[in-house]
Amino acid sequence: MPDGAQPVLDVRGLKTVFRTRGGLIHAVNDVSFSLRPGELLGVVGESGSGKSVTMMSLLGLLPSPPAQNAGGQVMFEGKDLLKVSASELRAVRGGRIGFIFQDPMTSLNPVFTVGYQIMEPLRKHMGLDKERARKRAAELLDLVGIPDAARRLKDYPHQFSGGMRQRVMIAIALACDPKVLIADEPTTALDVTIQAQILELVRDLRQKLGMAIVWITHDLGVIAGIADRVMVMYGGQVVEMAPVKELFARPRHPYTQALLQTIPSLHGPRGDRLRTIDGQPPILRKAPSACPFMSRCRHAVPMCGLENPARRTLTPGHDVACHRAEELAIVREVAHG
Amino acid sequence: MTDAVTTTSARPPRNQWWDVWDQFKTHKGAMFGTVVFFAVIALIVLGPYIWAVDAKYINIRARDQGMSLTYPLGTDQLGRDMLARVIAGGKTTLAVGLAAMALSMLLGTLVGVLSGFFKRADGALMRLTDLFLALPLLPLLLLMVMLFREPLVMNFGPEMGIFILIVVAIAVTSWMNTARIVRGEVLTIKEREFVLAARSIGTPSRRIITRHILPSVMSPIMVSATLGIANAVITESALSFLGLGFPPDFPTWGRLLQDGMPYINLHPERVLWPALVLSALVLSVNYIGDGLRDALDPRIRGR
Amino acid sequence: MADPVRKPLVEVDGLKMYFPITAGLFRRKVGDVKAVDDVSFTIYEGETLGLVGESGCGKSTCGRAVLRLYDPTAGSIRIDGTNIATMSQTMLRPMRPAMQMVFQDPQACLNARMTVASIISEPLDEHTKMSKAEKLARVYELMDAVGLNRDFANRYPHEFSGGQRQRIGIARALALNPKFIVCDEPIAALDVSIQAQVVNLLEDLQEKLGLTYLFISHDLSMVRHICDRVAVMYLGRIVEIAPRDTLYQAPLHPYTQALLSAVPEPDPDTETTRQRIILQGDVPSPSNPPKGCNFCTRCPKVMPICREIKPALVEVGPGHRAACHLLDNNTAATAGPTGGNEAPEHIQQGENA
Amino acid sequence: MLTFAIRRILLAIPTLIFISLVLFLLLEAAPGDPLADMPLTIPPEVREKIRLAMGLGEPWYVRYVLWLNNFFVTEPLYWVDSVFGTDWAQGKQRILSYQTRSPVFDTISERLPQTLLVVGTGMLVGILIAIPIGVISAYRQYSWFDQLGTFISMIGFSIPTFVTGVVLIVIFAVWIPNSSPFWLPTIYDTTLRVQDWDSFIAQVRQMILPVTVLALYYAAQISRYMRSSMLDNLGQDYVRTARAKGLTEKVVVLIHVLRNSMIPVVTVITLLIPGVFTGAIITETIFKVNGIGQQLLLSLQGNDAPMVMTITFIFAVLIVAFNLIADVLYGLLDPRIRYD
Amino acid sequence: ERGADGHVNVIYWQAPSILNPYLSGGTKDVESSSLVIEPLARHDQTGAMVPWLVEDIPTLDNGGLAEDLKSITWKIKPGLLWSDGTPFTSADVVFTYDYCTHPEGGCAQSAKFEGVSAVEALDDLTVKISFADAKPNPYLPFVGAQSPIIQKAQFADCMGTKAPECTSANFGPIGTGPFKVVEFKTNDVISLEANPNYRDPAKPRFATMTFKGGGDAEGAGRAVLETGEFDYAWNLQLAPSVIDQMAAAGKGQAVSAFGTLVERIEVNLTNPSPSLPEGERSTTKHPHPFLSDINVRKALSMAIDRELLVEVGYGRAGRPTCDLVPGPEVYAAKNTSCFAQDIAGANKLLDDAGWVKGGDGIRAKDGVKLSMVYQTSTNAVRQDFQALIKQWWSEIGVAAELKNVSASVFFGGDPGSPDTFQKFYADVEMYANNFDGTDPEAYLSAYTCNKIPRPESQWQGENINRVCDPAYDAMVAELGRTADLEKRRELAVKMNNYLTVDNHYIIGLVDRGRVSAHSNSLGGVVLNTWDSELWNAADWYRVK
Ligand SMILES: Nc1ncnc2c1ncn2[C@@H]1O[C@H](COP(=O)(O)OP(=O)(O)OP(=O)(O)O)[C@@H](O)[C@H]1O
Ligand SMILES: Nc1ncnc2c1ncn2[C@@H]1O[C@H](COP(=O)(O)OP(=O)(O)OP(=O)(O)O)[C@@H](O)[C@H]1O
Ligand SMILES: [Mg+2]
Ligand SMILES: [Mg+2]
Ligand code: NI
Repeated sequence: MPDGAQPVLDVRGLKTVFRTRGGLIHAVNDVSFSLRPGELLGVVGESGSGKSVTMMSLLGLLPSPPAQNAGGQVMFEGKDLLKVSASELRAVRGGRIGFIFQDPMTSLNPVFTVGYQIMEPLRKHMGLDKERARKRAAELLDLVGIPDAARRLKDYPHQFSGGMRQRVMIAIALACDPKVLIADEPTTALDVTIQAQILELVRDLRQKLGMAIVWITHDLGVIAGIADRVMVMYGGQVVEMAPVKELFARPRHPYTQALLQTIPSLHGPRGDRLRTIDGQPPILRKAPSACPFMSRCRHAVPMCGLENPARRTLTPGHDVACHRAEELAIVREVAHG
Repeated sequence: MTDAVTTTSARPPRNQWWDVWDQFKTHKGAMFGTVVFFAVIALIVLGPYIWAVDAKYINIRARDQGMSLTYPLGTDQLGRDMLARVIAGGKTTLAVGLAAMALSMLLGTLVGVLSGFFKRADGALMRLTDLFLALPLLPLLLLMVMLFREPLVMNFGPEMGIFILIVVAIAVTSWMNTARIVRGEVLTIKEREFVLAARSIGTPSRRIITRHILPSVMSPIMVSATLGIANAVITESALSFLGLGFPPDFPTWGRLLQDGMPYINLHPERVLWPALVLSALVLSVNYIGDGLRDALDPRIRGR
Repeated sequence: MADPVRKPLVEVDGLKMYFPITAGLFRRKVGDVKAVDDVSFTIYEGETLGLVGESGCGKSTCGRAVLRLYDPTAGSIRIDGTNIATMSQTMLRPMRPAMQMVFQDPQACLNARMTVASIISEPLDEHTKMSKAEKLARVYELMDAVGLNRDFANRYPHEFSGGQRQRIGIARALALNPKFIVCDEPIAALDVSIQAQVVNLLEDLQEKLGLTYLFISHDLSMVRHICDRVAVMYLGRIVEIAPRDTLYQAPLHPYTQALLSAVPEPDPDTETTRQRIILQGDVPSPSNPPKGCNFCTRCPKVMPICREIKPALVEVGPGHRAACHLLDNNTAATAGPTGGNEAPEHIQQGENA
Repeated sequence: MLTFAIRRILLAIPTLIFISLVLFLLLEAAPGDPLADMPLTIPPEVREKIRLAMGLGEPWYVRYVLWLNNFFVTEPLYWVDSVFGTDWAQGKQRILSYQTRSPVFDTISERLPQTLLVVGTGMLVGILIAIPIGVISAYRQYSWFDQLGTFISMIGFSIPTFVTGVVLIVIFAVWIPNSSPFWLPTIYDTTLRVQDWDSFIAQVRQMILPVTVLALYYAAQISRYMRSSMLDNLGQDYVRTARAKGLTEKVVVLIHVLRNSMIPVVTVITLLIPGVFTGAIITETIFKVNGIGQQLLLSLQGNDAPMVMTITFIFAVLIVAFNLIADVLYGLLDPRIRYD
Repeated sequence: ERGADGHVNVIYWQAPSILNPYLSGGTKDVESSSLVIEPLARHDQTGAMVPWLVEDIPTLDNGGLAEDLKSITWKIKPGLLWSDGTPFTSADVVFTYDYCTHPEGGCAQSAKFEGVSAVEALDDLTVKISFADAKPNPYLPFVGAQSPIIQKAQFADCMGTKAPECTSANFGPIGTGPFKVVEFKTNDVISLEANPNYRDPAKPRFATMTFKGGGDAEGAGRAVLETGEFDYAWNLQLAPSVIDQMAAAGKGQAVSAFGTLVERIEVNLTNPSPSLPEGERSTTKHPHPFLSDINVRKALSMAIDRELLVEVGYGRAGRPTCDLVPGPEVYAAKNTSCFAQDIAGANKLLDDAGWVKGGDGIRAKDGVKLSMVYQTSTNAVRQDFQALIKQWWSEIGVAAELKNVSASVFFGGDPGSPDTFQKFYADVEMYANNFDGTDPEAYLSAYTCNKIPRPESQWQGENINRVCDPAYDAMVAELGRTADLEKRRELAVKMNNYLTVDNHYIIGLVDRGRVSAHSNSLGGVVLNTWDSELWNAADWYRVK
């Protein structure tokens, strides 16, 4: 982890809202993070916490309407991606920043061959001619571990299994040697054995290509395996951000803590009952004025209802947004003991 | 640890149609359509009381009049009051449109659901549909009219008898598309997990159909139904044209259009008004269909 | 640990579920999708049997066939001693209340056009003659039991979170006081934080009502948590079945081993150091399984014999059975030269069973 | 795919034979007499003789079998003869129309060109209008363009062609003086041969009105299908993927989404095509295009059973055939679908 | 000079389907073929006979007609050529006779040759027609557009059952007329060009003609009168106001002429009640419950305002009539007694006859209600008439249920259909009929007992009203024996009056003329209702 290097991607105070018939939905509230070169940032959080929306709004991929940017800046290569022109943004999409989507079954266009879909960004961003693009596409497929790559370029997505389709998605995202790769739950829809294959592949590729990666997932196990740093999101906000070991060892936010306890372990002692996080995720109808986790938090105090806790740095590299972060650290330590 | 959504007391389940209406109200097009539709209905139902002129009364001395106070929409070539004829024609047209559409939907849905749901019936029913699709309409209608006109007229009187005949004739020749659409839809819905769930409960097929399948195919049916009304109305006018329709002195909008065509240059209003109300009817029904489709789907309703 | 005193509730023997593939001019049957191919297991009253395996290996089909949502190709299914494998649907109807199902996708398994109350009362409509008020009372009771606010009775499924929807599904399954519930990946579509709620609920209900579960999942850690015994399926066959702890501590089949090693652990320390077995390639098509062991195309320890002969499920420990030639070899190594000859016989038995 | 097609064709044969029987019985049972057109001055005895000369004396099943034989054996022989100059038909009796006393196939082949030209162009123009309208309406859902499109297509759907046709005639041929270059002919000249630029222009001019009427009618329908299909596809995940690749909106919509949206629309259009062959009865009559549709109407009115039977049966064959083609096309367009 | 005036466009809204009138009796076919093939003699616009391919009209005076009325001899003009250049001879005339009377040919015009025992060629230019019995009206064969001469050479192989198979001959007959067929598209269009061998070297003035068919009367009228695309449009059955409005465009004019076509109401003298067993409905077994009463029939007639009907329906193309035979001049009865509408009188008549109005305004006597079914074919003007008449009848306490039947069914003789005009399963029905040429004998002879349509005759027969009176049959027989024109006239008028004003079996409404239209630039049009409208197309010219 090359500490202190200039971040490739720097997001500051990103806000995204959805204008719906039922009113505004504040899906992303003041999210900030930065991505250092070659780093893998894991993003976890429960469903609907705004992980996908955050990442998609970086590149303006949300349907608009209803989505709308409500503030913040996304610095990439010295430019604010929220302000650049449409054509500049398109040059970044797929060219400098690759994107892998969650569902490999539907994210590929069913009526075009896999080859065509891989070649598209190549021809667009790298200006390759058809032949060269095809060669490169075959290399890419080979790179992501699909055997007999040159022949399979002519196949359609439905002729691939889920795992292979996800590899194709990865190949598309990698096509133009992006500086940043954003992977939105790339393995959630896959079997564990296939997931293991993909994770192995990404580890490999990272070593080979050295790009910075944002990896969204639900699965703390995956995060533990591949992330350098972890960002925990809740209710459209970043509630905790820490290096991976630090986070698993010393989670500071009650949500992170609860999350770590809900998952049964494969090897550890088998508890009698699983810990749960009761209650509902917040409905993001209004701009947050209280801690979004308050209603489900076992440690909530009146203060939590009055003020949305700001993100602060607890120890270097470890940020939390909780009024009682310090106390809770101790509580947990005690509980562990 | 309370639920984020808490309410005070348990309300008993309320009628689902209220929810439908609540959603329906929010659809601007549908509300517009409803207003127009009811305006047309009001014209037809209340019209005769407000404008108490006999649509069949011939005042030959006052023929071919333009629009005036005595004859708001003018008169036709025999001096019949056009407004009264439009009102009277609407009654038949609307009745034929609605009844034929309903019957056609019934047939189409029945065949579609049966062939989609029961694999064994599928082949035969789809061949039947092909057969009807490939049958030429005109001879079929001629035949139906020849075979059934007299008995129907004897049993139900000339107007009711022909009404039944026309409604049945239109329905019998127009259910096939609905059947195909419904079948396709049923085939996919049949594979959905909630149908499997119903099976695991032990719900017999017939109740699976009525409880789960039918409500789910409502929206394609709704769409065909709205198109069906327009289709029925237009077919009725074509039938009148071929002399198979209602007695000639019995106005329908289709017939008014037909009758007005030769005078289009001389008295364009004779075509204009029936065309206007006809379009208004079809258009409003279409918008209502749009609204209903949204309103009937709780998923959209929630948005 | 199968307690011999406990009464078996569900006995599945030699279950086969083939889906015909037709082709050609006259739609002749040209083959089968062998979704479930000769599966046998027993579930004892009050216990939870886990069924794990990769996507497409036939878990759901197996679960559905056990409930007779499919007509099995062969084999017997005994529930409480009655063989339902060949019973007609009308005869089966009175048995339905005893066996229910909870589905994988809580969104898809609830009719989006029905209110929660009507969804939960559907089984009551079908099998009881309760009055409207009684039904409503029972619905409220069930909603309480699964932890749903009574106010939600006349809402629609889409207005709920995934976990709540799954509760609705569970309430529906419980409506008729079943003995046996097939849970077909009840938590796969749920958020981690909600999975725990549902699993806890299932456990609580089991405790309270003495339910028996067939718990289908591919989340091995959750299976470990909830199940008493675990069966591992691969390509339509059970490759290993054992009491939970035995399986997790000493998996014998290479597939089980690979599966367990592929599960990421939420612990960065072990994760970075762990040795994984990464399987190569994809699961073969169930319509055209390999000639020998189904796993031979991906098995890291594949031997020539694996490509020729299907291994049979053999007892390797108390309540622990696995189907692998390696184990034959182990036994062969200990049992002497005759062991090698026994293997083919095993297979024949397995095939005929 | 091939076996699928062959299977469907084999299945279609009994269906078609059955259809032909039903058609024949229908026509047989339908009221009406081929001699109705003749003046009342012709006495009954003469009429009876004429009827016998038409072959109406035979029982229906004999005539049915005769028709089947003629349709499936004799007529193809004649066709082969005319193409290869052979003489296999050996002057066998062909299917003769009651009205014209000439082989119905001659009439049909004489009329097919203008029907195909006019109705086909109408449909083509309709499609060409409908697709962009559908695409834009969907892409800008609920915009004024979309609302207007919906409105106009509903009008197009609800006003019968006999009204639109005459309105167009009144505007373009009556109100506009025929010295004006905007004046358009209302009577289709089927004898016009396109030889040079002038006759080409004349042909185009005389096609404008009927084609417009038909195009409006088809466009109204197809644009609706197009719109809903586009809407379905615009919400799909792969659209987002395409955008994430940095493709321009034009490429995303016109290549990725359109290609997918066209799949159901193409099949809808395929199913509309048999209608092109039978023509558009009302439009053909209004503009005197005198194609197959007008012939069918005339024959129906004149109770010309052999003509009606043959045309409707060909129509039935076309429907069955195009259903098959639609399915095959679906398979070709959508690589996910493989019939076997 | 031939061909100097270029091209002419004619539109018939009923498209010709064949150019051989012997295989089709349809007006459209007869008239279109009259441009190409011609009869020996024609009627002119006054109904007078004019020699066409012959020197003169054979009469008793010039000896062409035998004294015993048993033969007639036609002398063909010398030097006539077919359009293919071969000479026209008496052999062609004889052939035409053989062609039409072939027993298996199904000739549509065989009635024209009824009673003919032989047709012989005395020499190349002389044809003698012999009749079995004395024929007071021998001018039927080969006179008028219905029986033109066809070329022997062309049709020699088309006799009998082969007739329909000769498509090229049927579609392109070789003739002596002013035009010859270039291309015939059945039910669509005929392209014609001037006949190079036409007998008058200066004619026809048009080099080419397009004869377009199809559409409707409205469109045809519009094409001539409003858009100016066509020069001549046939039979504009349109409301007068519509025609006037079209004519106002100033591109052409409507012309009209009268013939023998009478729109009438036929009264059913037998009971059509559906409650009767099939086979007895509308047969003489059961007389009509109330229409057998002459007072009712008379009242029905009196209630009608014929002038108004004319005004509404036909304008210049119609005039009121009470008669069955409105022309030609010599035979016309010219009754006018019914012209004035007399509702009060009709009411009184019915009152006196004991028909009393019930609570619903409908008269009844002895439980028999004056409530009837009034049918006609589908046609806009007829439907208007129905509506009007229904209202007038309601004013005299007679209820009418209107019914319209598609013309193809109504006029089709299908014995299986309940809706034909012959079966007459209605109380009154309305249609128009006329007779060929100028002699009404055959027309008036229809109302004899043996011509009543009945199940045994497959419902064939022309006595639609089911009139059966020996006295009338006797008059028919007498007419068949009478050759003297004055006596024939008297008898015909008597018979006409018997059917109409005396007994009101037939309620004449409108003497329907023909309205056709031609453009202002088309000269020489003489509308002729006694023959083909296009009879003098050779004389047409372009107004410069
Ligand atoms: N098109 C939309 N219209 C309205 N609200 C939306 C839309 N898309 C997303 N949202 C809202 O934005 C919030 C964040 O959604 P997002 O998809 O980012 O969640 P996520 O963290 O990616 O969840 P998951 O793990 O399920 O993918 C949710 O509350 C969701 O309801
Ligand atoms: N109705 C059917 N017709 C034909 N094949 C079927 C049918 N249902 C399932 N299959 C096939 O049977 C095999 C097993 O399917 P099944 O759904 O049981 O797998 P699963 O283990 O439940 O997978 P998942 O984890 O994805 O739910 C699959 O290959 C599937 O394609
Ligand atoms: Mg997401
Ligand atoms: Mg499954
Ligand atoms: Ni537990």
